[in-house]
Amino acid sequence: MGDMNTQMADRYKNNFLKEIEEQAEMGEWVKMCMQCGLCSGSCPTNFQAGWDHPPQEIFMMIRAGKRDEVLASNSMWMCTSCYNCYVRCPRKVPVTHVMHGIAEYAYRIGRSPKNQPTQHLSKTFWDNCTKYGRVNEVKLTQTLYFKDGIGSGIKKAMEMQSVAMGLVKSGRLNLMEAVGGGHKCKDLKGIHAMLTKAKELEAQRKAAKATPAG
Amino acid sequence: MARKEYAFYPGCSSQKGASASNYLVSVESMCKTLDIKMTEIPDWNCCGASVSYAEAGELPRHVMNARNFALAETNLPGQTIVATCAACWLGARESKERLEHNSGLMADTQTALKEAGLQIKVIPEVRHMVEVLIEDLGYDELKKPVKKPLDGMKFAGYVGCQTNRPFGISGESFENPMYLDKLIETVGGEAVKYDQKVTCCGGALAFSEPEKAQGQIKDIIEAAYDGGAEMIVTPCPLCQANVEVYQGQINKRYGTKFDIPVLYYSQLMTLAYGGSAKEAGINGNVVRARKLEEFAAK
Amino acid sequence: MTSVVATNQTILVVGGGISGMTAALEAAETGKQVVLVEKNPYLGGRTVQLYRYFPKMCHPTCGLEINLRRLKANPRIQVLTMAEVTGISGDKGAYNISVKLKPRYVNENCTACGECGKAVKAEIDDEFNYNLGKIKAAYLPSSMAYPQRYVIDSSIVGTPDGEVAKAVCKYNAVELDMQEEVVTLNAGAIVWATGWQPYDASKIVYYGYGRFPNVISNVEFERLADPHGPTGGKILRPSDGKEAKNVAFIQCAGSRDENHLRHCSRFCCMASLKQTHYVQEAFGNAGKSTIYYIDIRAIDRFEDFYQNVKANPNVSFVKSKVARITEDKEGNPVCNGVNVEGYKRYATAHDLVVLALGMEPSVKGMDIPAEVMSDSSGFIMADPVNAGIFGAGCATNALDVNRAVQSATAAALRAIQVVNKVARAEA
Amino acid sequence: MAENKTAAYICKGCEIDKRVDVAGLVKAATKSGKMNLVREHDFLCSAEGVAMIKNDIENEGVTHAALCACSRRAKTEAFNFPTIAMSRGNLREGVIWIRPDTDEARETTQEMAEDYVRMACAEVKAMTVPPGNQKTGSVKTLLVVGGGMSGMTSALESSKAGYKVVLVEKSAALGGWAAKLYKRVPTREPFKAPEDNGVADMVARIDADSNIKVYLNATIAKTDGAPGRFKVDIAIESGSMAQEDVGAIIQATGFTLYDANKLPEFGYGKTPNVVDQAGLEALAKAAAAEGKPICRPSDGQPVKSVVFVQCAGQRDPSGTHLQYCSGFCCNTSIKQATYFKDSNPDIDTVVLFTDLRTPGNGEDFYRAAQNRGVVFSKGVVSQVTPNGNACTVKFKDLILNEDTEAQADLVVLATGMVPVSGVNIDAVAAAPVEAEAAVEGEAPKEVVATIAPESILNLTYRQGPDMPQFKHGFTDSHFICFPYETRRTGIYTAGPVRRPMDILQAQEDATGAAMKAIQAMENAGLGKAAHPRAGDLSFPTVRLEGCTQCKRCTVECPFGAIDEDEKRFPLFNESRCRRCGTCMGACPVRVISFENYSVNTVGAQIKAVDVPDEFSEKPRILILACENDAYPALDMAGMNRHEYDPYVRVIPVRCLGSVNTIWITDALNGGYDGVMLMGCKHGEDYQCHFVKGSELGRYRLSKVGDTLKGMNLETDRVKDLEVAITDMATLPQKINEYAALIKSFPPSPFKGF
Repeated sequence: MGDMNTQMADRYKNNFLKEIEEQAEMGEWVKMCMQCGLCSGSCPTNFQAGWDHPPQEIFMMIRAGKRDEVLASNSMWMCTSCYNCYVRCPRKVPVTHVMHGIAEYAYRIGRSPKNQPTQHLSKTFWDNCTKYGRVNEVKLTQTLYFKDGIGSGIKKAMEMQSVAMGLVKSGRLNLMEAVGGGHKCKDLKGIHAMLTKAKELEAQRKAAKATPAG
Repeated sequence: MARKEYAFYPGCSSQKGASASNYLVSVESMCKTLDIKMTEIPDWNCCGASVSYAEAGELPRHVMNARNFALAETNLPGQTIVATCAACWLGARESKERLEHNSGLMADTQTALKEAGLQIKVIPEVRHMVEVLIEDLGYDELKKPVKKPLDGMKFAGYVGCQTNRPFGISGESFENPMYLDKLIETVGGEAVKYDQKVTCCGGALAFSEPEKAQGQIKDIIEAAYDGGAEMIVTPCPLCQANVEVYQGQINKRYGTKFDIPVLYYSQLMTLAYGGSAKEAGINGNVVRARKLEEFAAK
Repeated sequence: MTSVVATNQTILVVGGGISGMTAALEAAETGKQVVLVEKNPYLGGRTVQLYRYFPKMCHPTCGLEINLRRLKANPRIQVLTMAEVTGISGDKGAYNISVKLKPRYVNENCTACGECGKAVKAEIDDEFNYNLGKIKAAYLPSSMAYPQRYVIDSSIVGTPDGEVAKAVCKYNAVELDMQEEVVTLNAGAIVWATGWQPYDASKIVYYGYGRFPNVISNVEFERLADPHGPTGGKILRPSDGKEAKNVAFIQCAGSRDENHLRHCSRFCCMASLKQTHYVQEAFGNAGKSTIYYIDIRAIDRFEDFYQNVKANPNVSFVKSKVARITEDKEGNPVCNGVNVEGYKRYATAHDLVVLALGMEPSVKGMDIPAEVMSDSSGFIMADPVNAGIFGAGCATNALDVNRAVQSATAAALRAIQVVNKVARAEA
Repeated sequence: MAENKTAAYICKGCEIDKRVDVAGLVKAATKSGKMNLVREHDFLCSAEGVAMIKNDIENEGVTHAALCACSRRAKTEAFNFPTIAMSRGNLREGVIWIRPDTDEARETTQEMAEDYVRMACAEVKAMTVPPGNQKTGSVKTLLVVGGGMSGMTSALESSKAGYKVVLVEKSAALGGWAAKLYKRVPTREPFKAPEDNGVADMVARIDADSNIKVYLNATIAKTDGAPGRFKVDIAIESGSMAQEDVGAIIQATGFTLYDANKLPEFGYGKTPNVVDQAGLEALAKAAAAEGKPICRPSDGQPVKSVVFVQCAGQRDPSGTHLQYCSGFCCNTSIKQATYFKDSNPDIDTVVLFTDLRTPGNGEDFYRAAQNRGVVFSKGVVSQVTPNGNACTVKFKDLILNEDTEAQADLVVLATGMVPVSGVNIDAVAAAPVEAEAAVEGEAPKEVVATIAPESILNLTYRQGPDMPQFKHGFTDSHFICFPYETRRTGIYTAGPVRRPMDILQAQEDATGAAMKAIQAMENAGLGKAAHPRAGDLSFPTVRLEGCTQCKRCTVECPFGAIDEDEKRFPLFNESRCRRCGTCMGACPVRVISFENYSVNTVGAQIKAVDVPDEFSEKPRILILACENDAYPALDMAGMNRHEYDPYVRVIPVRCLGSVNTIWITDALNGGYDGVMLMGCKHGEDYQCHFVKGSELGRYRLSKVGDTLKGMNLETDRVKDLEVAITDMATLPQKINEYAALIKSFPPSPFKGF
């Protein structure tokens, strides 16, 4: 059977739903959606371009077994973590967390869209904050703006110059952080060891849950 | 009234020289007046914030918060953790809730904490500064030290998301929380009515996809102006920064003429309690709150 | 003092809406003694505040007229209005009940001539019309009110207005010194038929009920369409009195929502479909209705009714739970959300938005002074614990009128089973 | 019998005395009304006024009283004198409240008031107090036809109230559809898991109940009689025949599933792996009995995937299949999906629906199924094709907006219910209006009825052997406020034969039906009418010597109360009668009347009106108003002071169906200038509480045109107006418009004759 046929055969089967339930944080809630669309309508990004699929449609796609489309979707990455959908959902689906969970899973298995800016921010932020235990705002900004190379970085930095200057003038952006003057935790060694262990345990847990292929 | 003591979790943005450093300044002034003792959790670390979800995964994120719990519990036994930052508070509360309801996750967390020589016995309570103010002191108590009421000043109380959802300040509705308006009124200001009180400022999207977030910020500021506000007040550092610092860019993008100061509730309280501009950290505002500067000087 | 004749073979019916009236009448027409207790000054309950019934589009007051005639003709029913049950003791077959009667300040001499209403100046909220208008503080709640007797609102007792009412009454019907009283009575069985209330719309904050004048509830819309209502049957929106020709109906406002009501309220889809007829009736092809829904629950032969509405080109259906209502510069409510059939975003302005509020049992939060089992929504469950107390109508479930009447008829038999047993024992 | 003594009481309260000259009213009652006693009172409904009347009854021997005060709908508690004949002259709502208080209006208002006094006097003199018939049957045993959940519930609940029951079931065991279920949908919180079907328990309770006599393998061969005295022949499969006397009947004959063979596009019949809901229950029961998972019929392999197709052959606006929604099937599919998920969570279960309908607490069951992993999708299925041992279900996913398909080992079609309601008598009988259409004196044509073989009740009624059906074959009552009101007094239907419903609703329905049946038996024994004129002791009597055997009354009676005797005369069955008067209205020779409502009581009122001569420019318009809707609407017009024309005279009638055309012709012959009839809506959404009354009345009215032409009168002089009870504001306008039209005609040429 060809790939297309396999996919068709998997339509409306539990396979992908199960995969999401096992692998994505809060994925077990996907099945509870009743397609009212309140989440989609409540999303602050609803009226801006950029969604492939609204949350409730993502849930339906999961139930319909549309694995490739869901994992590659841009939609989960639009979340601003405002929790509007979460508090309103008539079925009490924690939509925010489910969207994060699906995004994380797609990213983890390398199926998420490439060059997704929020995804990049997520990585940058985490790397930044775990390196010294606390966020280094200047470095975070630098890394963000230069992610696409020097040229666009300068352009963005120029665009953001007024913003940055405002913060510097008001004493809220300490350029010294860029040269190592930032805040740090003392027990960096402990933090790093702790996180390494956590990553390891998490990987074990997810692997144990995964249904054997076939 | 007995002195109240809390384990303070200031968060990354409130540190000296960071984007919400003026928030910290004003909180310290405010607490001094209200006789609240905030002891910083020794060697606290970042909460991870919501946006790290993709890279961090589940356990590492909770472990980061768990480390703070363990440190608080060990060094400041019996004290409630109080966060001033909405994201820190949310991250910590979420981790607390998950760990308490998921024994597997908790066990793994303990294993990881062990690597840093820590462990958790009981996760301390985690509260937002605002909860301390309105629940442990109450509006009447907060009103007592007011020396200079902010008479005639109109503020848009901008609650935003993360102090409001998914947990929220207890007793408040998600859709129309009133505590911020009440705080404004407590210090003599007028809380204007406008319909973007709990609209999202764009959160982390303001960094990653500024054009999307700025549309939302524009709506918020516009509504505040339409409601007759002279200034915006917020309990959240990210809301503060997003709504304040992009006004220039928004003006450029949309042809607006925004120039509205965005303050923290703690700044208003400090000023009303008779504090100086410096003590209130209003020198740290990018959009200058001239009216308040003059008020403080009087 | 009000006197009530009742024995252990008497059936007490609590609630004088359509369910309570039905239970009372069915039992009385089977030869049983009945005491009917109603908290309003009139019988008929919520149904008489409806303009029309689905699916026949007939008028609830028509059925009320028949029921009132049955009642007037039946000496076995004693009606207590402005009355509430405050105590129940004893057990199945032998209950002792206390009923608190609020003063009406008008006695049975009243001829409903209306002179007091003309003379009194003070106005109060018109509860019968969901406070959409004002009425005089001496009033007949509606033209169909039974007992056909005026009420003096307690707010004018002790005021010059109260004295005016008393002075103009030629029949000594106004009694300003009437006091609250408690009567006690016996009954063998109790039918609890206290009905329902619309879910508190202001709790669904994102719909702006209470903030936006042009967002109203389904029960209020009934009053707007009713010739007996505050607008004389014209569908005018509250903000500016403009004809509301473009009306949105938002389904599941409260229902099927774990943040509000767990259950599906069953009647609201049909009520909105019915209300599209009001719009069509008032404005012809200029009247447009939009129904925002999750699932249209037009069960059994109601499906015919749905199909007819669906075939009307002036009615559109959008599968979506509206996420937020805003208001535009002209004061039009704007529905914002996503049509989930194929993902279409919308931000549509309407003249008026009607929230299809769900049904909450009135017993929820009410203190029934006896042990009665209810489910987590507050509906009375059938349970042996309830002994001789039987729920009826919307006190037991979210029901439409037809099913409520069925339920009440069944409850009447359950009560009769108890009193027949008492009768056999006493014989 | 004691001498009749008549009295008129004229109330002066509520400003009647300010608006009219009471002396004139007294004079009208005395001179024209010829009342033996006439009294006026300042406040007739007061305790003192009532005591005065009571005293007259007790000490003066008053037997007939005309109370001229407010509307007959007002002050009913005060004016309650059950031992005498009483009429009401409506001086308040009907006169002073609908007329302006001006000098110009004074004269016409006075005339109006005097006429109403005369009419009240005339009416009461034509009335007698109904004695009530004690000869009606008094059997208190209930017959329940059908031994399913509904029938068993009716039987048990009636027994619990102390009544004997005969329960007839055509199959060999009680339980019906429910017995075929592996489990039923939950009935109690938390509404999460299917429950035991409950049949065994109920059967045991029936077996143990000495009040309930059960006939199995039995059908009703013949039902004769009336409430309180039915005689029922029960045919038993063995060939024997039993007879039972019963007082009332509950028909709880249930339903069958819509035939899935009519759905070849969904693969039914093409592969055993497509089943209907009953088929799935059978598979589940068999599997449970063997302790095995549910298996695929084609090869006996455990089912790994199943698709439920909702609304299969239902909600079809094209009319090919069922048009309605059966209401229960969404919950049933949810329950059946739960069978699979509870045995093995890995079984793929997909429910395809267009609107998921789980009202009330069904929402919890829906959620519980989702929680088990049942996938619900809004989609329209176009085709199911067998595919080896599997099936391919083609459908449009309405959320994802695409044509797609799913593979399934088993497909379950939710085909819905078809009532087992017996013979459709309306389809086989002559429509009553056809009888009306028959030329006077000529017998209406007999319609050769091709009666379907499977009658359930085999009633010996003139109008057919079974219950009239409403829509789609169900025997629903059509009344929202009065769901049990069938058109056959003392016979009630319950459960899915009445309306599509689930078990829980059917049990509630069966309990309610038992209530009504018990009530019918009790009242039949007392000679009292059933709803809507509950308690009415009057009864139509017929002067057979005048009867022409035209059969109109037998054909038109909406309730099948009138049969024919051996001599082909109408045979009235009192306890079947609902006292609407349709027979009276139908009778061309006017030999049918009630004690308190007759051709005479109305005719006398018509004659009592003072018709001014043609030079006075004061027309007279008769309004015959249905007392259920039009008369209350007129009252409310008065209460709200909506004025209308002073030349109308209103007489309430029980129903338009009771209007005999003689009243119209008498009025016109008497010099009235117009006649307006006010009745409720007829047609599909009829509101007539006597079902056919307003329709029949209108039909008769449509024939009056010829009479008018014969009298050389404008046909528009007789007007039929449809009135709803809410028309209090528009009704006066319509009266005024009509009055203006009448005034545009020359005065009636019949004045003064």
